[in-house]
Amino acid sequence: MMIGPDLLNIAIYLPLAAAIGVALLPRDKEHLAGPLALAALLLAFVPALALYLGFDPALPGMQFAQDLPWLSALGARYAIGLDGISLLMFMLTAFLGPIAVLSSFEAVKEHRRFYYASLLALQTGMLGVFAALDLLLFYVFWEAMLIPMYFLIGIWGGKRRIYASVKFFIYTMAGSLLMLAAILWLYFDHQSRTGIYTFALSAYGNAATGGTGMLLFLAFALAFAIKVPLWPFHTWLPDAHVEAPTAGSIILAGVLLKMGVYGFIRIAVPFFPEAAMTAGWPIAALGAFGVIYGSLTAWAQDDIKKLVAYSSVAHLGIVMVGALVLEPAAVSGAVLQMVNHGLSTGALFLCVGMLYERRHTRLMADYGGIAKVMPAFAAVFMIVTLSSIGLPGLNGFIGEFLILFGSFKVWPCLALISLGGVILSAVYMLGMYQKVFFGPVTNPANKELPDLKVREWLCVLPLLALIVWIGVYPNFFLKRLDTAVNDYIRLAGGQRPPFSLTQEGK
Amino acid sequence: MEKNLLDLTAPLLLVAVPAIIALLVRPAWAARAAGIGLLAAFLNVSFGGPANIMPFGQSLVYDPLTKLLWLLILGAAFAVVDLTPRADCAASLPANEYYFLLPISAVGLMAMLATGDLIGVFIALEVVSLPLYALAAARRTAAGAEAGYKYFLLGSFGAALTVLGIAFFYGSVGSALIQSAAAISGLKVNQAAASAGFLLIMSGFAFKAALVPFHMWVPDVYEGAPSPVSAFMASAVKAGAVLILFRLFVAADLPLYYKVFWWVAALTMAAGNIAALPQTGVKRMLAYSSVAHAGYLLTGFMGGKAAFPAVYFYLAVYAAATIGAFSLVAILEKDEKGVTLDGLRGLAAADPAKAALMTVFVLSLAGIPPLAGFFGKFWLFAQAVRGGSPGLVVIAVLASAVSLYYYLSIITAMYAGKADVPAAPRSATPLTLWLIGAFVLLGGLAADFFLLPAANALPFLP
Amino acid sequence: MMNFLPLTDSVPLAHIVGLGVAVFAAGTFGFLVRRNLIVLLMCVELMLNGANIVLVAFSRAPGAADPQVWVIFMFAVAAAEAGVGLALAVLIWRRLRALDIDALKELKG
Amino acid sequence: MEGNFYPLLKWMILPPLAGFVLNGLLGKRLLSERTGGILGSLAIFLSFIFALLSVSDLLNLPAADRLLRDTLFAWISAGPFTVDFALRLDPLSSVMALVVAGVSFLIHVYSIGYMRGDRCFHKYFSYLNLFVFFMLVLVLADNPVLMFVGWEGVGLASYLLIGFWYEDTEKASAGKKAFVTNRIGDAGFLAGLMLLAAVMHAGGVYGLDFSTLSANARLAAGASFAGVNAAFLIGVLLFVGATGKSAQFPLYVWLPDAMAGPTPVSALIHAATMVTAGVYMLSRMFFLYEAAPAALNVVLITGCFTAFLAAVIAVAQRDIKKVLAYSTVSQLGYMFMAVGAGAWAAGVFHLTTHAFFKALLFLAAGSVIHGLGGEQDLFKMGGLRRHMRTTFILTATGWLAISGVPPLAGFYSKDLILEKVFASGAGFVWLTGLLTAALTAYYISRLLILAFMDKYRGTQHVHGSPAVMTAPMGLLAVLSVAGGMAGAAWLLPFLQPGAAPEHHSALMIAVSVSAAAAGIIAAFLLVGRRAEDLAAAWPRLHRLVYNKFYVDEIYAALVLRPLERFAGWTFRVPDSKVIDGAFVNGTAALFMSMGRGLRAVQTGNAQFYAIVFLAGLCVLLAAVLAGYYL
Repeated sequence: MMIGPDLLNIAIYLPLAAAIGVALLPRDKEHLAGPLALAALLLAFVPALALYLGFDPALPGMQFAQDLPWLSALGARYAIGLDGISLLMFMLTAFLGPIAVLSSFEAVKEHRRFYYASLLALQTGMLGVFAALDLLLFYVFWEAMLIPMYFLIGIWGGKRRIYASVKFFIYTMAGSLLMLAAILWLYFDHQSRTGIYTFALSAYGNAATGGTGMLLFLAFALAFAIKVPLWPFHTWLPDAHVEAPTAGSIILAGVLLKMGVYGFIRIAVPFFPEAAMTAGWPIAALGAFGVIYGSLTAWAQDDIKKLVAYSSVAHLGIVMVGALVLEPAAVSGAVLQMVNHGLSTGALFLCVGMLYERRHTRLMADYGGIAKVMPAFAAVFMIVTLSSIGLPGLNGFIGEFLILFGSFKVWPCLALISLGGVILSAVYMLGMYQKVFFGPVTNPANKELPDLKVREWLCVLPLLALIVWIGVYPNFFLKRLDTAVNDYIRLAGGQRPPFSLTQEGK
Repeated sequence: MEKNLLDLTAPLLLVAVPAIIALLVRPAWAARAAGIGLLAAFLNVSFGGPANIMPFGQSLVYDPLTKLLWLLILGAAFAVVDLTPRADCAASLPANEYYFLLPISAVGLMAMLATGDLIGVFIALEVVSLPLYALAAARRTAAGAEAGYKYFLLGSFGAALTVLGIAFFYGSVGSALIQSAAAISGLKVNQAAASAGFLLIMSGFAFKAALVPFHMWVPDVYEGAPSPVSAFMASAVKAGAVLILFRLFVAADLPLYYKVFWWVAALTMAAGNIAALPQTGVKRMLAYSSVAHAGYLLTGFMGGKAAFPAVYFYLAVYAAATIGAFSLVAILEKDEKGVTLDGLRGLAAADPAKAALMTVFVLSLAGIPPLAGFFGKFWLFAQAVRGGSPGLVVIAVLASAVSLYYYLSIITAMYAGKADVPAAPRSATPLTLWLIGAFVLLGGLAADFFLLPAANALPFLP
Repeated sequence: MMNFLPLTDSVPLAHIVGLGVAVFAAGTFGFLVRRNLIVLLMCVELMLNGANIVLVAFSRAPGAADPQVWVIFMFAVAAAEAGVGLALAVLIWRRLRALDIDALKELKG
Repeated sequence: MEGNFYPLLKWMILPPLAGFVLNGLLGKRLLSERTGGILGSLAIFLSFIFALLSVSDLLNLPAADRLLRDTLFAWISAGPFTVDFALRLDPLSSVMALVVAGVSFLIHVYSIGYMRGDRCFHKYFSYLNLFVFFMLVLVLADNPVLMFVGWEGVGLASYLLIGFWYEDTEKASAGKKAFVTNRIGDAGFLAGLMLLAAVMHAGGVYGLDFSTLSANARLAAGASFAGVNAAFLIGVLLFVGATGKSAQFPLYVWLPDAMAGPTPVSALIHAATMVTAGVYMLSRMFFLYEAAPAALNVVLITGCFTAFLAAVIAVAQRDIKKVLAYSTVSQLGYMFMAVGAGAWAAGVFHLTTHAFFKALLFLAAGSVIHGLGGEQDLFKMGGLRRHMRTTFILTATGWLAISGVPPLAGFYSKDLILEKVFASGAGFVWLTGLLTAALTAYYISRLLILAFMDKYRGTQHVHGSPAVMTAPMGLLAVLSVAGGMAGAAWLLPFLQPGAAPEHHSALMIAVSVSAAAAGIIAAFLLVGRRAEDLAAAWPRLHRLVYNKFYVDEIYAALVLRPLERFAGWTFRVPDSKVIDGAFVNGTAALFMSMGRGLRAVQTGNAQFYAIVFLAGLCVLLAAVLAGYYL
């Protein structure tokens, strides 16, 4: 088969088809739900991989594009395609999906059919978001994906799962609804100017300026900022993460948060370059502030999952700086850092889940000395921790480095604030690591914990491999980004002027 | 002429005659008679040839528009009639009367939507309402009687106001045709009286459509009435009322009305959704939700005449989801008190099919993609933006966000909660519910199927 | 379109309309303050008839006889309404042993 | 001149990497302890061989062209940034590479004996190999970004090895402290690099390799940031990085704690190699400091202050490793003094000799600790010269070397530094340096006396160390003796080919030798038989010095604890109470209470409903009529 839109569609919809299949399994075949889901996602990864390898980094614009009529009464079309940026996000999603499924085999015992069906449906929703080139289609995927996530948290979550799932749903949805209003406004505005009803993303470059443009930009920005989550719209995240089952956390941190930044890059900024030019700094400043804030709050946690959740606020904050600074290296870094954060935080949640499965607690105080009991696990966790704090040689460094260096040229102040996160991340992550893994084994319940099982190795190994791969040879990923990043910057109105370095008075 | 008249009356007769039969036959057959009649009428309208006939001038019009509206009413009525025997309360309903009154009410709705004459509309409205008063009390329980009487009192109150409005409108305009409302803005004298009179007329339908501040009866009546009747009131009757209201509104097309309706829409959405928040009874919650949905619909009015496809489509998906939800309540309830959120606990484990369907309906009502409710809402709000009321859309989306809370509380109860008492044995889920579920699930993705015919019917709007 | 308003009759139109509105208002007032269900029913009838008076008043213009036909319909409607209303009242009496509107407050909130 | 492509360079860094992977992955299961140790040592030996080969090829080049390069692949390229994974061998990096690989090899061999029987023997060697890998990357990197990989990588290895015995919470904490403190410095390093890159980009220079940077250093001198000269700022920021890694004031506090690691680690990482990375980095970037003399002053003063402060603290420590640790801090201060005085080559010279004698001293200390079954308190030693003859002789060699007794290694390099400082005109710094030299001689003599002289004060049974431990020490001792002379003859001209040969003034030599002599004599007089010498004379001063001037406590009170409390507060109040509580949940509660209000209005009274109906209608009517009449 040609590497084209068909493969793209297969990659997107195979999980959904599998979701239906899994949901309809007879009750006595319930134990097959997990393996089936895993098989489907592994199978769906094949076309995704083919797309990745078949992607031509040199070509501008969208590849594997398809544009079919859909709702002609509205002018909405079924338009999908990938450019370098969405390609990476797409791959990340396709990659994390099977891992999330595999991680649930032992953790999830109840309503397995529904569980895996939700995970699979979620996968289609997320892949669709990254592939959609039509606003309405984008919005449909964007929101539809909330439903399975809501179930994942609400049914298989922890003690406060109901509060967390409802908060997650309403909070993220509330933001998106204003975006909906803005989409409608744009849609009719575009029609009144051109006579054409369309939702094509490409039709809305520089769609509005002035006060209107700013208002619309803010409507979009709010929706995306909540998803990121940008300070101060982040409080749904810790609750959702803490209560979500492991797979939910992996997907939530690994992919869902990226959709916010992706929204900025794909929609908010190119649609309203003028407003983004003005509001870019304040929003990025919130991001940079979030780096410090997220790190401090992470430091204050005694629940491992909550700590990781707050660290996400910090990580995504720095990504926002990179995405909005409109400097090619920083933008590339931001996109890569999204992948990195997906891998490292996904892996962190995975590891926390493994601990939780063994001890049913996430409080650091309940652990200590685990490195002695589970040496292999400790090593894995260490690598993941190091990746998360951006140790050079691992993936996290490449992204942070590019963002910091790129944004420093334009916003030195924000870059320096973000740099503070480099210090703090070591403080809270290593602090956590120490409390969990080092010291004597004081709690008798921890004495006999088994080390990693084969299934768990299968979950972490791909993640570790990528963590190292990106750190050592990031160009494999970066080179697919260049064209798309330049397109983005061009649509965003070009690079921002660097700050002046000239000697004063000379 | 003769054939034309038959074309026109056939659907009405196909409903009315079996209804009368249902009154006469053994109770066990009544449901079947009524259902067959409604289905036959539905098929007749669907597959009967293209029509554009007005045998009585404006008094009765059968055109593509009428056909669309009738399909909506007939579909809703059929679904309710078909699902009623599955309801927990079915046994306590007097079958003959029930299956007579409900189709007759539907006939009234059909007539109401087919006439271009205000008097005709009013009389048809009474044909709709009088059976409903009785239906609300059909179980002859205290709550039913209270619901019936409240509905009756306030309905009559509204009817009187409508007549007064018609009188003033006629007095100032000199005609009782709906389309003559277009003349209001051109009147040299008595324009104020005409527009006030017309507003009185509209208030009568606003009452039926449950717009704030005419909505207060809704929660009480929906709660007290048998659940299938509530389903009918919330779907077919509301659809009829909203459609007439839309017709009146766009016929007058007065800027002043736009302003007034702007506020009514905003208040309705806000009040309906906010009042639903603390509810624990599912029926009452759905009642408030139906109030809120009337507000959403009114938002679409801001787009004027061209908003018809959006309003129509929304009504269709709203009616489907509402019938679905109320029917599930009707099936699941165990006594007259109805289903509470606690009562839904553990449903997902006990009866996953019903829980899944309820989820689909509720999420559609909440307007979450990819369910039809989202597309309906999307296109409805689009009309308001097109009509220059983006502010109302902002209120609407905020209200939608608020509504999520109580919709989710239903789903949460079904899925996240554990049942306190062992669940009742699982019952089969009726095919009709599955069909409605499929429609709600997929109807939005194929919205063209509804929007395009509705757009084609636009020229027939007076 | 016909012009109704310049009338030559001795009783001005406004008076008749005024009468209708007055009857309507009386009915409304009663509706709002009375307690007995039967009386409320009567008040509604009063309102309807007030509206009918207004309607008929406007039929005095030449060629505008339609309303006179319409009020006949209205009578029928009113009668049917009364029938349903009384039936419901009987039901309420049976169930609650009361015909007071204050008894109908179980459904609320 | 862009340097010659020389693919052999990568073979210097690959063996330790392979050793890390093999020992790390297979170690415990497949390899015996002996094989693991040999494997680890062999990897380093290979590196050393390749280093020798490369350096000999380098030497064959004409002095002006001594630069070899090996570009492995394009590492990061995004937008204007292109950073290659490229290695570079020039005189500076060859000296470092030889020292690192050579000393590492010796210490690996020593470790086979020292770590015998440890539960995590393979892990230890794996970490040690990882360290050498990163250290060589640091040394050989052709651009500061790759250098930063090594820079943080050695920090990681250091963290892992300090906390090697992680079951002891204090040791694990020491590792974390080292990492975090280093991170503060690293942030400075990164900030400096960011500014440097920005300056270069602004000048249209996109290459980040050292040759390009060096050729365009004038760009930095001509730019300014926030009103400050960019070259100065970059210099200071990079130096902040160096203070972290090389344990200078104010970031030196981690190094004494780092002694929690196994002693060979202290010798290798926390004395001989890693901690000198800062000196190396500054020498590497010296072209920048040439453009910003003011930054050199900062380096000079800081180095001098640190050298003195640490020497004073070392005087009063009881723990043998702590003495050596502070001594290391102090000696590093010397190296920075050299760089600060503009004589980076002298700094590197001292770095080299220090690597020899400090590694020797640490290994000797390790031998003592090993022999005493883990005892580190000097006051529980004594008289060991009889029990551990070899160790005593070796320690004595180190003692003489560090004290600056001619003609041992320390004398040459330290004397050169003092001379250079004096020549740079910083008289006060020179005087302090001299005083520090005397203090150095004092505290190291005190160590020697307390450990080896007198009678044994401990209770542990004393046993000697195996040959696998003493042999590497012997080699180091030889180097400590001869390294100075050899270095003065070959190293300095190699590092700075064009520079004039050093002239040692007899007066200077006399002054510095007498300082050393004074220190030694004072020690033998004061320490003598009474163990607690100074403590008795000036108890309060002693307590102050013994507690390291309470610097750790001051940091904790001024920075760490307030920050931690602030973090807790941030979570408790602004996050939980304000943002989540008041705004998010508050909004929800607001709507819910509005809903309850509406419930209350829904009284069930139909007449009230009618009133609402009518009132609402009146309002609407009024609105419509107002449209006509107002």
